[in-house]
Amino acid sequence: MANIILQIAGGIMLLSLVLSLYRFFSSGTLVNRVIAFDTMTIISISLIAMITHYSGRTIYIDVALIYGLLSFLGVVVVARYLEKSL
Amino acid sequence: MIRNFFIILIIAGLAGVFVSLFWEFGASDTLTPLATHYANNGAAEVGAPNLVTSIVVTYRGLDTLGEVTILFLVAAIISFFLKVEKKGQKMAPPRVSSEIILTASKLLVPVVLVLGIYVFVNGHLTPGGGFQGGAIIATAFVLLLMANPRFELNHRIIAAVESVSGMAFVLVGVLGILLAGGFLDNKILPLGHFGKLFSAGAIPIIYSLVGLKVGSELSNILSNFQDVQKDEL
Amino acid sequence: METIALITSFVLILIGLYGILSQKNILKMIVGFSLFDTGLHVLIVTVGYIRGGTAPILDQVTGTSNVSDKIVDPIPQALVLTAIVIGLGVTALMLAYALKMYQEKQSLDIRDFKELKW
Amino acid sequence: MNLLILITLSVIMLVMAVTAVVHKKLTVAVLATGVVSLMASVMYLLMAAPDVAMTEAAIGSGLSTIIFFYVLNKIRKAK
Amino acid sequence: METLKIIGAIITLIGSLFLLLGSIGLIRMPDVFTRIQAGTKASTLGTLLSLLGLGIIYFDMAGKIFLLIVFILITNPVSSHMLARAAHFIGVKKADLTVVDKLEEKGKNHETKNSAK
Amino acid sequence: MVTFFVIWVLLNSKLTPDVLLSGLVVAFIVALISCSKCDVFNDIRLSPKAMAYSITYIFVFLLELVKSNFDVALRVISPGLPINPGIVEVKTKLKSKLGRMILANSITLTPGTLTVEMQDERFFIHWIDVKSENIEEDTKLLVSKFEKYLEVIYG
Repeated sequence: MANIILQIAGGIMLLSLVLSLYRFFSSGTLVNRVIAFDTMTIISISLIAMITHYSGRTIYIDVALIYGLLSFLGVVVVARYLEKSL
Repeated sequence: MIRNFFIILIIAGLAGVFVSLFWEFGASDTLTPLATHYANNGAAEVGAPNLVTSIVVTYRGLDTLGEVTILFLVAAIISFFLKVEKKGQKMAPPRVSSEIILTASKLLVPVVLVLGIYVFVNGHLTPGGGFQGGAIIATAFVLLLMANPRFELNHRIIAAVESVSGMAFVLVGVLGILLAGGFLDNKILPLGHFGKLFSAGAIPIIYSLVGLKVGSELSNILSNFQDVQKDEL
Repeated sequence: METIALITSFVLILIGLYGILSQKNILKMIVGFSLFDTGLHVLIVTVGYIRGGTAPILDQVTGTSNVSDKIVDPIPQALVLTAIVIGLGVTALMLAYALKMYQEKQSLDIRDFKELKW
Repeated sequence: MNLLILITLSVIMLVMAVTAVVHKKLTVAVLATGVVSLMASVMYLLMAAPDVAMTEAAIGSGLSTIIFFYVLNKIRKAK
Repeated sequence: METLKIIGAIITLIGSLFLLLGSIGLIRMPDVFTRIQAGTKASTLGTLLSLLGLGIIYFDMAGKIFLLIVFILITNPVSSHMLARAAHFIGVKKADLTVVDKLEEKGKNHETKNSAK
Repeated sequence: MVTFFVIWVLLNSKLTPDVLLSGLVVAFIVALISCSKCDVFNDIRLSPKAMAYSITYIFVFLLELVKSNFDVALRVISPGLPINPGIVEVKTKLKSKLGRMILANSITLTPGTLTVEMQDERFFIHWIDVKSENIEEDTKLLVSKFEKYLEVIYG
């Protein structure tokens, strides 16, 4: 029961990943693309947590920790680049 | 036109080679003999649950030494290239960053440092190790840079940390020759209880040294790409 | 499963190679090189994959004895670990060269650098 | 389920790679490379390689993008 | 035990629905600021909920998940704030619906004050 | 330093003597390296009243988060897209930097509002559904529900 619900949740996550990919391509400016990038990284953190569940190894969650940190920094660097004050 | 034709020809040829090489490929169900040996005896010989770590640090320790040397060379060449800045260019002062990122960086830098130290000290138990931990420590430096674009790293401290950890790395390796089986052998310290933090001989020490060295080298590379103008400060 | 990863890595390598060969901009060539690198890493990890295997980290899930039929091959992973870090070093070095070349000639086009052409 | 995730990741990776090579703007190309690294790192987790996934997330997706943007910034300033 | 697992799974499902809503908002919203609002905020709550659900299921990684949640709660608003600030600074076009922009009105003299600091 | 120690133990998620020992060493080293950066932690008051208020604050914040999330979600999926965006200005009474950052983060995290710019005690907030353009009224609507707790905790 719990497993089936979690599988559906994983499927919805994949769908939202693809939907945010659409924003990356439509509408031109860099800021829009960065927002799409940000959303994709946030979804990927959830996806990593789901993979942790599927594979049954709890140690994989370490990767999600590092992921959260690095994605945050990437977005901040692009924001500073846009402000011309890197 | 003829150039494009050649490019497509080369790529098609390479694709053909790939297809013919891996047409029959399927993931095997058994390990290769060497990997089987590592898997079955690695835990007893090295005492580290993470087999990747035991391969990187102990079985293939010399490769890691070479890799750290390559990183050092890269940092040296980049600083050699980019050090000669043109003077007299007037830059507009960068936009002052907002208070949120200032406070957040003050809050986050120690946390990031703790996270990096956790990653490389626990390299033999959980995924992670010196290289990842070093990258995270360099990230803390990037965070400081985000808060204050004119922040400058103290190059003397960085150089000191780098050389001391490099020397200690080689020293641990030589101690391995003297006291145990060979270069970078981890049995100079007792193997300890399997799965505990203080176990697996010298692996936590070696990985911490690698982490410090990689972290300082990556920070060095990053600070070379940052443009600080000396006369402005 | 491994077939899909294998095809992905091949196509990534080919796209990266196409980028390196066809682009005129030096930075775009470096981007192509970066893609090539990623594809190569995926390929090596895929070769070490064992069906139904789990990560080569021993804990309560795998046990400590006779693990060789439960885990995937750890050697390619160790090699890729090294290769990624070296890849960053090489990328940084190439970027430094590109920056220096730009400061010399105010151009990023590869066709403007004719000194070493023969 | 794993197969579905893998297929989606592969498609996103390939689309992003084509974008990175074809697109004219450098910033977009660098961001697309970052996304390729990101997806590759999730893929490594599926291939049971958490160490490699961690390294790719930290170095391929994080530091390499940061260095690229630093260089782009310097080139923009030198213009 | 089983009921606990089902509760965790349902929380995760709600989280993934919020992720989907965030993506839909990302597509439907007309300008950059509203996109940041819909996209990143809803996704943040979605990630929090799905992590919470998994933390309920696997109790032995609850510590790390708690840390991850705190981490996301600190870093995510900072990154969206930075993006919005940069977008406003470079003068991204706002939607026609926008009724008021106090920052634009006061912008000029604040900027000069800031750079003089 | 206590914070770092707690973080270390949470990361390891087990309580054995070696973890505690190494945690002490690591927390000490990190506190030594970044001692000049630690001043943000000093603003926290450790009286029982502040503790109680911070726990209440967490619950209020979570409630607000979920409520406004549903609000924005309804806006997103309704076909007419009923939004009315604009940037308004509010003022805060908080003095401490950490308190101000947490206030700004709370405002950003509740969907519908987004801190765009922050100049000393004036916040410029992008609001998805502008109800008024008056500073006092906006302050009452947006800030004060968080502020009255944070004022006790951080001063």
